[in-house]
Amino acid sequence: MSAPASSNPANAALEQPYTRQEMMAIATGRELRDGDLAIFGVGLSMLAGYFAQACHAPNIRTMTEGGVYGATPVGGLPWGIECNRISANATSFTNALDALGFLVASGRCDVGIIGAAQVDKFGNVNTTGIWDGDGVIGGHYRLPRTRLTGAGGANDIACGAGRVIIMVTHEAKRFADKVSYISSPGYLDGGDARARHGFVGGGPSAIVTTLGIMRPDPVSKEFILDAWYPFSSVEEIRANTGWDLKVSPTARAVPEPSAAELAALRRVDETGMLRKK
Amino acid sequence: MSAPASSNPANAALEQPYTRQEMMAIATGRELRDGDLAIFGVGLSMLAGYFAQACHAPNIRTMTEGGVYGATPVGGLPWGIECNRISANATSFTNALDALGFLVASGRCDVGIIGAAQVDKFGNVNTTGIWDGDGVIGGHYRLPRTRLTGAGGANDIACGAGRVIIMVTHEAKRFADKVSYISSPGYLDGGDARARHGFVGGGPSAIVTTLGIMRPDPVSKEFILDAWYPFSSVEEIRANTGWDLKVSPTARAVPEPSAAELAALRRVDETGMLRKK
Amino acid sequence: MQHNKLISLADAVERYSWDGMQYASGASLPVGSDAIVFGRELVRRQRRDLHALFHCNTQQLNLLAATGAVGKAECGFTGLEVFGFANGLRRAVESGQLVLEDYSNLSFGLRLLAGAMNWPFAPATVNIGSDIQWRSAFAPDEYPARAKIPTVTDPFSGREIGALSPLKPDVAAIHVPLADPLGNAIMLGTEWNRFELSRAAKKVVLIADAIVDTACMRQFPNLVRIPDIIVEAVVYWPFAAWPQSSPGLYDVDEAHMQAMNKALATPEGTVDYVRQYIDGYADIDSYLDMIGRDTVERLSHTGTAFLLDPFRQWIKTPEEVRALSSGDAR
Amino acid sequence: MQHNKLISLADAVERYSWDGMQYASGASLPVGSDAIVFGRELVRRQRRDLHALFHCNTQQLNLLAATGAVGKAECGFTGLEVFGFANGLRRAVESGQLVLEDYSNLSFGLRLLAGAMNWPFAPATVNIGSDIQWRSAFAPDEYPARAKIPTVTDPFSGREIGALSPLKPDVAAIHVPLADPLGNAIMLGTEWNRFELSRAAKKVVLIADAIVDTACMRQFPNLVRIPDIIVEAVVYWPFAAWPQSSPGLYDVDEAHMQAMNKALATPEGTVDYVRQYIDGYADIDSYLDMIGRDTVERLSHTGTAFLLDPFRQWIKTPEEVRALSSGDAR
Repeated sequence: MSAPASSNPANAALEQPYTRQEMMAIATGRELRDGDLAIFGVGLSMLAGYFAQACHAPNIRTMTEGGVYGATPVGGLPWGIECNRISANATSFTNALDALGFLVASGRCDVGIIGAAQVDKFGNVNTTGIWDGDGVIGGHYRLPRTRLTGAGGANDIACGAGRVIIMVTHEAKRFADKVSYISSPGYLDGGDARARHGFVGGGPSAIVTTLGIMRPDPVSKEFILDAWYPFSSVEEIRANTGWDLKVSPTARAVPEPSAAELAALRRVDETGMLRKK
Repeated sequence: MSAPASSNPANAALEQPYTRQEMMAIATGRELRDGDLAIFGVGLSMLAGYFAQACHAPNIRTMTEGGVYGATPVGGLPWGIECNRISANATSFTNALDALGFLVASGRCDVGIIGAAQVDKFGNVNTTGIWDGDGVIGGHYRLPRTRLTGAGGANDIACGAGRVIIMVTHEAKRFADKVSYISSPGYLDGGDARARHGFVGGGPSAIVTTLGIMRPDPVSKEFILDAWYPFSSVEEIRANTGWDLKVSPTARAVPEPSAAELAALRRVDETGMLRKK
Repeated sequence: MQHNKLISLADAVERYSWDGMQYASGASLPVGSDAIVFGRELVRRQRRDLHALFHCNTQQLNLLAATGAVGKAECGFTGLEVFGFANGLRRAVESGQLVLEDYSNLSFGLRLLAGAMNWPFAPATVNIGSDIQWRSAFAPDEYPARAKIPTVTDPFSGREIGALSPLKPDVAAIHVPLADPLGNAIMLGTEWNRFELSRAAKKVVLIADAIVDTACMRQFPNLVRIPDIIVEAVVYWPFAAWPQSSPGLYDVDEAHMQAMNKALATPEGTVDYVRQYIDGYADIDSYLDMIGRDTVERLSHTGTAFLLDPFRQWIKTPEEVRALSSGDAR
Repeated sequence: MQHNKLISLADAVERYSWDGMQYASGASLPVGSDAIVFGRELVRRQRRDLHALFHCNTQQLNLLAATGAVGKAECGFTGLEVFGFANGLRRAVESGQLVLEDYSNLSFGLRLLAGAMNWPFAPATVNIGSDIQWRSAFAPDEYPARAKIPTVTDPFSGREIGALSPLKPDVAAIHVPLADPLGNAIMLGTEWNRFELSRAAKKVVLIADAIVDTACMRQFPNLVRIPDIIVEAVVYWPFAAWPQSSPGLYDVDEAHMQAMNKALATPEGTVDYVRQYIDGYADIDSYLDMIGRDTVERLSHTGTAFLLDPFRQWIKTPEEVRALSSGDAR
């Protein structure tokens, strides 16, 4: 079992074959299937997506929220999802109504990868704000203690994409029983709650974190632990989750990144962003 | 008073200074104001519009239903409103939702010129079909005796343009008390009936024909005779109108085309289409 | 990563058409950018009972209607512009063989927009208050029609407007002047509703007058309004819109427009037309021979030819296209 | 026939801005195509009480918020992408000085679409069922909010969806890489919502990195997605989006992005920033000096520079633009 030195001093002597962020990106990339029409956000989710394309799913059809098609980033991690580093080799540029509307909200997009500041046991995502006190806003829409980045296109992806992968650093404060603000809907209060709103998308299929992978119970839609990493454990994951995380009877350790996977990831992550943490 | 030889044999010796069609096109063009954002259909209405731009309203901003901007036709009358003869010198091509939606249905377009197979006393236009019998379809949507061209973009112009000019050959069969089918709404059953539907456009401001000009009564919205041409008369117009046409107390003869107007029109109508009839 | 999607016209029609399908085409206005060669092939294969969704009539719909291939149609404009009434369509409508539901040019586009967005309806501030709303050829006994353009109440103001039903054609055959083998397309001249149609349709087949290298698309990505990711197949067919025009490439063939429309006015004329102008070719070469090489040359001298200049360097020769199409095209 | 609409930045802001107006800008994503020079001039003139409509936050909104120019804002994304949180906006929101109403990136665009169409509402199948629908910063005591995204019933199926309110900004300052003096504009890279915004706004001011001859537009009319007929004024200002990027022309200035965002985190830093980077220039030359001629040179070596190649022959020199602007510009 390999683990990054930073998380396990006992392994400091090892060669730090990969970081937790890299494991998360690879585990996320493994969720993508060849031929998927896929939309990625900026940063880690973009790296995970292009890793999948470079590694095992060469026929992924990629797009951004603003309608950049056919591009792969060059010159380092893009500063933004439509910046020059991804605009340098596109085959088509259209617009946001096309990408987020015609292709994502419509249900045509197979998979989206989104991030989260906070996620709850039903896969609802908060990227809007953190409130003081009991963590809820109350009847009155109080000022947030900390204003976050808002929903962006993630709400549209969460409503429309065939499946959604939520990528998030695993810390207890980020894993709430109930998010303070639903920026992007998961399964709301669980069960078939999404059907009330007629969402064409299937909802989050996985929460992939720096410690493991959770997937929704088919009926209750509560996220339960499906897998841990070679360097993590059920106990560590439960201790860093803000609700009483159930463990799937079939939970298992995911395979370590292969040499080919790591090589592909690092070609995509040419500036080494994922290796910094 | 000049008149085309074809309409008045007494003037056969004259030089046929202009045709009825030319008079109609010039009278229509006079309805356009400098600076108008204007949309024209194909054929006569396009000639009338570009005549106005060439003559007295150089700052007319022209557009077609498919979003051809900044163009003037070259090489003869366009075969269609977006054909190569008008696509040869455009500054912008967009699409139908832009032109008919964002610019016309929205209410931004100042004026539109449309044609009619049949028009009634409230300025409703039929370009869809002619039915046998009493001229109405009945409770059952019977097959038309004669299928016409449908509404095209005229319905959208009739709903949205600030004002609409209806251009039509003056024949009794075309001027009905009530059209068989409202393809493009005028004032419906008169008065403030347009308000029921919230149309942003003001409705037809004039019906310009080969014999004269009708305008709506400000209150009842029934079209009444406002002007005749140098070669026509109130009697001739009433005899060729299918309802009991009222005559405005201020009705008058419109001025003959000036030499400058005729010269401008004929530059636009380079293939002489308007002189054929 | 997208693959070569070049296939033959015959293969495209074989794979992407069937009796009874909802078929959308008719790109630009009646005299331009119409994928009529796809329609000629539908006639050759005797496809029947088509439900045609053409925002405007074209010579393609005129032909399909005249030959009895269409049972239902939904359209905005149904004429042929300065070429007058569409005699084949008219004859089919007046005889009751084809049931034609009327919309306007804008509302047709809004229905494609609604289909592309997967909205249950699109708001309509046009078509309401006219017989387009009150009369439905698909529900002839209802007056006023209830299901065609029902009203919806704006929750902000209480105002009633219309609701347009979405369109999601089974297949759209879209004419473009330029496509690459992957399915990226550039349009010249107005798009009309090709952008929305390409997103509303379940399957998109591009019919391209010319094939360019993908490097052309990478040089002009803002012109690539139809990206490869939504395209099933690309068919190379020069003069594909003939006798209609393709801005940048060729003009309208006025004589054939008139002769064709005259022929389609009668069953006999239609049979003759099919024999001469559909059975009259077997491949691109014999198609161009049929048009007449002189005519091809003359129509190519269009006033819009300069629009093509920036892209000429990337246009593939017929031999290059053939080489690309000969292998496994999918 | 359209007229020369080139005017100076100062004149544009004088004529097309006022206290309390609904101001839309922020073209592409936070790190590109933002008409921030217009915003710098708004700060210089101390415009107040702006109601900002930015589909995404940009450094412009970050600056306007930090300087207290904005009282209300409506946005989709409100961060700075890989540059993190927008400190100026964040500080204004957290202090209660600026009331921020949240939408998503798509719903913001749909609201512009509804404004452009003059629809009373746009259908929403997104944002519903989340706190974007249930919480309104503009109506903080209502829970669930009633007037923000009310439901509307689809008359075809009976299904309930959301209704988005239309946006019709008083003024939109839209960044484009290329415009001609008449107001025709070409965009490179994603349009985001610039197409819809240009139709939804009551008045459009183009802020162009470069001015080209109208012959360029006639060569590439399909690229002219913003036609002159809807444009009030054109401002020539090179590096107008700096420190953000303009595809085809220049890259993001990473160092300034970070320094700027750090400065805007505090009132003192903001005062310093304004003194240095707004009071620090009086015209285009001193603006480019302020950025640093080396930096200008370095940022111009962008990997997207080839996208500009087809248009370079029509780009007017600063002297030519000055000559065009010197007369009666309207």
